[in-house]
Amino acid sequence: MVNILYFASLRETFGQAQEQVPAQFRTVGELVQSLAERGEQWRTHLLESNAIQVAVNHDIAHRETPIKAGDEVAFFPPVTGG
Amino acid sequence: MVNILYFASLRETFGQAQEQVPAQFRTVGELVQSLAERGEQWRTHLLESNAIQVAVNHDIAHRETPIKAGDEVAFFPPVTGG
Amino acid sequence: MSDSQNPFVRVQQDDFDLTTEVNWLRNEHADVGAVVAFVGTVRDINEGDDIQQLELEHYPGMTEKALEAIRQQAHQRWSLESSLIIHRIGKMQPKDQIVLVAVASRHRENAFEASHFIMDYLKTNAPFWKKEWTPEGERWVDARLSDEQAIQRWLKD
Amino acid sequence: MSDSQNPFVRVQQDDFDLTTEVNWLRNEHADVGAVVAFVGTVRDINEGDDIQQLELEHYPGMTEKALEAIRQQAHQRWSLESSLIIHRIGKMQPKDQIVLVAVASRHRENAFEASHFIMDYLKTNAPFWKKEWTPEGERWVDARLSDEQAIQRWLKD
Repeated sequence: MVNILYFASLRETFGQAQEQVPAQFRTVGELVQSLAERGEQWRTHLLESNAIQVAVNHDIAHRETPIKAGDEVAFFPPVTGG
Repeated sequence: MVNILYFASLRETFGQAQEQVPAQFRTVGELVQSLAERGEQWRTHLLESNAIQVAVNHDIAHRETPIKAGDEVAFFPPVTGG
Repeated sequence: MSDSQNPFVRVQQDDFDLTTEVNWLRNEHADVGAVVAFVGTVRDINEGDDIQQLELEHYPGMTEKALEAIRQQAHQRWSLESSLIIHRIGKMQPKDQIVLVAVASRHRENAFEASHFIMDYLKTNAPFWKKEWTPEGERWVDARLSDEQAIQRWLKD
Repeated sequence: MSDSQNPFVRVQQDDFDLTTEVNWLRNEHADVGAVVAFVGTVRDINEGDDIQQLELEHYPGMTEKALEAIRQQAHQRWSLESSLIIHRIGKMQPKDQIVLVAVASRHRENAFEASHFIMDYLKTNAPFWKKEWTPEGERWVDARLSDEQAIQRWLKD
């Protein structure tokens, strides 16, 4: 399985902070494509957004980043701390 | 009279922190010239030093700055605070 | 070393005391001549609206890692004796302290530059998100373009 | 206003508390989002020699005037909410605090720049003189060329 985390506005939009999906995706891009098929909200905020950031195992990642079973994949909007 | 102040290493070199001299000098330059006639130490540290700074009434001054009775003229080495 | 054991990077709900932290930091090393401390605080106005409350969210694990990476970059770039980042999370009120970045060095130039660098990178690279409450309701704070631009100056040198 | 009545410029023998001063400064204005505080401390080594004691001398009246002039320049150049300079005089030991420059502003950029500016000008324009005691005896500290050079960057902009 792959552990997925959603933060801040994404967590509220999707109504969940965390979920597990089967580890059947080779890259972040394939995972995003699959999540986007869930509907309008998912497509808009994950697939079509330029602003969204992805991290795999606490490192900033991109669509080509490979993922494997046991990985933690996090999606979040641009950061606004400090 | 003109009130003269010496600070830091100058005060120690001249062995005095303060003195009063008659207000008979039109400029800082004339005052320095007169003080320099007191001897080697005075000439070296006041007249021939490029580093020495002068203030008249708490404002940085130069050789052409006019002085008059009641003025406070201060001589000091480059500052090293902070 | 787990993140929770790193005393130089702390993400916490509790407030911090400036004197305590700066004294601790500069006593870590004998040869400190300069400390620059940045404190970020909750403003009571943002984008023209009254701010009643602020909430800070973070990504446990990744946030600490990102902050430590920024700190290490600063130590590679400048000659520093020690540095410290404390960032609060949870709910805060106007005037509350949010973040402390403190840098101790022999001479002031390095401390000024490094603390500024750490803050600029923290703003764009550390996973924190702010939500604010105004009289019209709550909203997530948008990332500022000026923060993106601020890190450009560090790429030129 | 006499210098002794200006709470934003203080020349004093007593030590200062960072938390107290920064809280006072930022509570002077509601809309503060950033405070940068610089603390200069007595190093225990200078020019390769052990420092046992330091003594700071100033020019009463002119020093306060020079510090206030530097502070006013900073307020003209940047958008600042408030600023504070405390400089100690008399005898100090290694690790003691010597000087505090604190600047409060809405956004961090101005606070970083202005505090750096004030310190650079204080180093070259405010009448303070340091004497240090080493195992070989006492000596007046020489002005540093690097301090003269530091203010050049502020003349370019």
